[in-house]
Amino acid sequence: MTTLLKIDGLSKTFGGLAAVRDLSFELKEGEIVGLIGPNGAGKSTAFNMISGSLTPTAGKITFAGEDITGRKPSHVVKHGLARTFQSATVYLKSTVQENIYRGALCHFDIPVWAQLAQTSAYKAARQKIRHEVDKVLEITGLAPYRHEIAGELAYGHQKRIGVAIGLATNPRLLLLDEPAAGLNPEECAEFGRLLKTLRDEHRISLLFVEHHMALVMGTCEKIIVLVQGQKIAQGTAEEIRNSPAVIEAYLGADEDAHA
Amino acid sequence: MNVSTMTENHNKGARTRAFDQAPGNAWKAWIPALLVLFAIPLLLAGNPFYIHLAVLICLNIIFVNGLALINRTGQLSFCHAAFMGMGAYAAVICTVRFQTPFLISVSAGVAVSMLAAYLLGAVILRLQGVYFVLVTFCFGELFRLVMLEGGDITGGANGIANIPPARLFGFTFDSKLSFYVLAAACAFLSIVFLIALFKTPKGNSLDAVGDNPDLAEASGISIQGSQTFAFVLGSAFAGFSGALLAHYLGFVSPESFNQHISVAAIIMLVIGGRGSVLGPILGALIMTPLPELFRSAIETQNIMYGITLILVLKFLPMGLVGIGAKLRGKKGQP
Amino acid sequence: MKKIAIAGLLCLAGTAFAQEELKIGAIVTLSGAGAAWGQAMLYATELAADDVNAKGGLDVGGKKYKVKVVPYDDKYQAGEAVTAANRLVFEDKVKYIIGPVGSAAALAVTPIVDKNKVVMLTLGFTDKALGKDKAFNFRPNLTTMETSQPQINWIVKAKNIKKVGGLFPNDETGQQIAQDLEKAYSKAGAQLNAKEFFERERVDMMPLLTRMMAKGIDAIELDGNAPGTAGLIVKQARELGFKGFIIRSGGPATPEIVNVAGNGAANGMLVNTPINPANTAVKAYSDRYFAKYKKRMNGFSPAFYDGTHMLLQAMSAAGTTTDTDKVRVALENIKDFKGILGTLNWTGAEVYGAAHQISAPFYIARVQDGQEVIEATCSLTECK
Amino acid sequence: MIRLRAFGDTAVDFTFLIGQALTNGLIIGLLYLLMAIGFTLVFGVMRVVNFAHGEFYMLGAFSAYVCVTKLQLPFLAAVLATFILTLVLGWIIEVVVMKGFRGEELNGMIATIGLAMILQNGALMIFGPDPQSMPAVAEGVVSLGPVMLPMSRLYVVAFSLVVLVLLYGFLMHSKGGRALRAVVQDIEIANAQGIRSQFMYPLGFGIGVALAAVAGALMAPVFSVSPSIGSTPLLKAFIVVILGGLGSIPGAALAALLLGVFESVANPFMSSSFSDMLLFGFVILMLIFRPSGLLGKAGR
Repeated sequence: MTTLLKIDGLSKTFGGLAAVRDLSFELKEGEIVGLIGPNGAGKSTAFNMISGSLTPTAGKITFAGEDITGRKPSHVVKHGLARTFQSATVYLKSTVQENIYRGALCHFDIPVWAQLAQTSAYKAARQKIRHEVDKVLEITGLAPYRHEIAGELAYGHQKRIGVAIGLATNPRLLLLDEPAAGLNPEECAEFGRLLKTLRDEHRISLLFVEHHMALVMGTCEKIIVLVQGQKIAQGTAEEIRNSPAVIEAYLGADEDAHA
Repeated sequence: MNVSTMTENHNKGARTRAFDQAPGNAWKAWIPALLVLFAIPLLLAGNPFYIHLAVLICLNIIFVNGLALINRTGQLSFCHAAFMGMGAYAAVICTVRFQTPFLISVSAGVAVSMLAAYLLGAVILRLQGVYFVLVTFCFGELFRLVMLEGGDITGGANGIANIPPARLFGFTFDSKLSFYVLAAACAFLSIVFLIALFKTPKGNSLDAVGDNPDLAEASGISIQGSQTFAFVLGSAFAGFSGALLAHYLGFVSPESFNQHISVAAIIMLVIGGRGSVLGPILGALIMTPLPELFRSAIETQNIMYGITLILVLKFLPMGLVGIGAKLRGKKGQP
Repeated sequence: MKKIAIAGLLCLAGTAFAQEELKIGAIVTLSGAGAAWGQAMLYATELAADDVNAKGGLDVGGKKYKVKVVPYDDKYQAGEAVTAANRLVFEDKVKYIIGPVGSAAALAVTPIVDKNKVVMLTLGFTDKALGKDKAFNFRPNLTTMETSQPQINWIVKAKNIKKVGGLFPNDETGQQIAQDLEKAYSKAGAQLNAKEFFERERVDMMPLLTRMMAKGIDAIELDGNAPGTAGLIVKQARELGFKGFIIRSGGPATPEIVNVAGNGAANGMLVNTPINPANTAVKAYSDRYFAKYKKRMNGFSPAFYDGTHMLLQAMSAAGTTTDTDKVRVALENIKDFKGILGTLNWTGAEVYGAAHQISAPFYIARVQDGQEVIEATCSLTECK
Repeated sequence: MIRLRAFGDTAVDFTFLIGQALTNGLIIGLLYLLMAIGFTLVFGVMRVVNFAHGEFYMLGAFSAYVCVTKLQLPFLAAVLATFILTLVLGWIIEVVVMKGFRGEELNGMIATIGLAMILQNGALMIFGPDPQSMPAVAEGVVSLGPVMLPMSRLYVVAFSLVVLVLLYGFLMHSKGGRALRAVVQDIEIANAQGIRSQFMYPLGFGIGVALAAVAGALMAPVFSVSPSIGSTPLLKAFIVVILGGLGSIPGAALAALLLGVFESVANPFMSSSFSDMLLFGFVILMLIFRPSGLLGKAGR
């Protein structure tokens, strides 16, 4: 398996305060990696730097062999690195299928004049996008809701739409920001199955930041533990469970671990 | 609560259509309605004052359409009148000093507006939205000052008078009625262009940025790229309307493009309705002739505008277009 | 649009009596910067209309016409003035327009009135407002072009002034007046060697005054400024310790200036005024103005009162209210009109190419305790 | 034509020029400061660009005018009354008008445009378009060498400084002030700390607009009073907050004083419209290179 994402000495300081210090790790093609840690450990900061929303103070991010440090999200996603948001982030006023359609526009590069003139190349490209939208609707199980307004659906469905939008950009790696937050146990288990399917059937690697221990332990092959901006442990679920450093850190912040 | 659900209902209809149907289908409904609308003033041809108002309505439709386009990506420009002025001055200077044909002058006006919008947009669209508001406001003021200080080139505060009327393919648009036909055709084309644009994926991505910029950026639609596109194109609309206006009135001066005009455009947009093609048309149609009712009592007019603006924002955030949606929503529910 | 039509019909219905109606349009600034002048013009026209209506109407060709004034606000914007003019000419079908106030507006409106043969009495100070090709434009008030030279000649000589500083608003009126005054001062042997332009809304004049005073000027020129602004300049100049003369070569507005500057600061100011305080006719007009509008009369008002009367007289003389070519000629032919300002004639053939500029007596006054004290009486050629 | 001034024609006393310009600039800078702090406060609390801010300056000027000339109140009492009246008015307006737009920045901002139209034209209806003047607080001139300092302006300086000290005390040392600052910095954290933001919105808006009104009241005896006087201070407040960085009160303070001094000092060397143009150019350059303002941290 080749290395898909390589994080090298990543740091970020806010007004003299270090949120992330010298973070390094690798993610191989086809892996599911979890990034965990107590509140304020710098998980979201790291996540935002990788997805391009924040510019690192120092360090390097390499994705599929290309240096993407400091590139904007819209640029990064075109290289196959998509993200979802912590809270349900969808186009509230649009239908489910249009939400996904907008994600699928990621690789749509027909110039505006050709769109207006409705050239045959444009028509073909549009047809292709429709198929992709249908495909994503099937994968995520959202097909029955395709004509519903996203904002009117239940929270769990909205989170699913968030993932669907990310999927529609045709990513090689999907970054998920606390996908389980706000879901009930049933929805959560279903979500875990969806993630497995994505990797197993659609060859999409996953990196997610999560509080929900059961989901992380059950899904991830590799877990990275962040405390106070620094990586204190890395390994399989079993290794992490037994790591003295992790136990110590989590005892101090017990509530977070079970949140 | 009621309002929001109904607005969403309306949206559902509109959005589904935008996505599902091939572009062009909905035109069948739009075009005849628009043509009828634009033909009405011809019945009033006997009174040149009505034709004058109709010309102003058409020019305002183009002007506000530009602002609506910018607003659909989530930004509100406070220097829209400056771009109108830029188009007007550039076109007039070409016509008067270099004796270029009307078509070339107008193109030059539009090009200047677009270039200026691109340069300004490149700087300020990197920043948060609120800076855009503040800077565009200041830029509008800067434009007026530059025109005032422009000496012989811009005619200073006196502006430039005796601009020859528009001439196209050997025909001179020197009567109100003939100019109305030109202005109506241009307004019509600007509307059709917007309808067509918002049926394409590009138009959809502009809406995506307006609805949820972070999500759009994360799924590959560049905020800055989309907003710059809309700002440049929207300002081109403004420049175009300015170039037409100057050739219609035969006169330009800096005061015709001050902040009040930008704010007037915003009022038309908000009252007509944001986020739809119909909104700007409705806004221009209603708000252009309305001041005539208050011609000799301006204070009352402005206070009414202020109150209307706040009430519309509060109870009809979709503008007057929202009323239609509301009614439809009521009928739809058993 | 329907609404307007209905509103228009209602207006007509309200006044549709047997008596014929003569409508005079007014494009005046009623809000914003030029409102003081706009009101002065509008009220003058209304008072003149009251005069003839009180006598049962204007007698033209044996018919009695009731005069009605239709005022529209142009917000001191040329574009708005054009719309107002269109409405007056095509909707209200007026043949006579008083206004506009601003020069830019006057220029913008001119093509419409000329094309439709509408007689226009404008205040616009620009030299382009009148001309051979602008047959229907008249100006019933004196401008800097007329008054500055004789007045400045007298002041420069009598008060021994060498260096003058001028503050002007950065708009068409200010730019025009600065140009005229510069020429007039140099002809008179003095120099306008500090010119400052500022945004019309500006209220802090100290930096500008500081700079001018550093140049060692003997006098400050206030012409071209709105009354309130002029008052601020006077106040702040005196606060800065300016001891020289303060001159206003045009734009009569002494009460407003004194109101803002205060009696003390305004003392000794030399102003142009079209009104001799000893003139009882103007005094009576001023009292009537105050009684009706509860406002003090602006100095331009009597000129438009006389101007409107001249226009009405021209209609009577021409025997028509509709054939404006005849009315225009009749207006041009009025000689030695006895107005409240004195004996009035048309002039300006050499300067503008058309004798459509009023010639009226005017005065140089010194302000003392808020009142004007006449120092010299002027004609367009000299002051004594 | 752009008129760049040269000193060729006349001898100029430079000490007088610079000294006078500097002192005048500081005085005007204080006015901008009051305006900009109020503006920043409103923006910080509500995230709304308040287009009616200049109209509160105008209302403050009229309030002082009416208190002094019609009600014969002493100037100090007039300023105090203005502050209280506009604080209450601001509070009411927040609850009645602005409350519906919390969290909707763009709509809130457009609503303030409506508000500005109502206030300005309401004043026009009541007071008419003509500028009014009120008696100076103090007569006379203090001279420092060649530099003349009108007493009326020195009074304004003294009053402004008192207002600023009081504001500083309130923001730094009172419970309400600290809560307000916390809301300005980060509303979510403030909420987490148990600050009742429901109470902070009207308080922040009220104090913000009352500061603008106090600026208007202080300037009323120096300048004239008319319904249209609000637009220039509003524009200056915009420039100050762009230069100082949005939401930064120290940044606003520095930028306001610098702006006042720049305008006054630049004037002897160039025409005022040219210095305005230069200023706008500088604002745009500032946005390219230091978008977070003079004192702000770099970054988006």
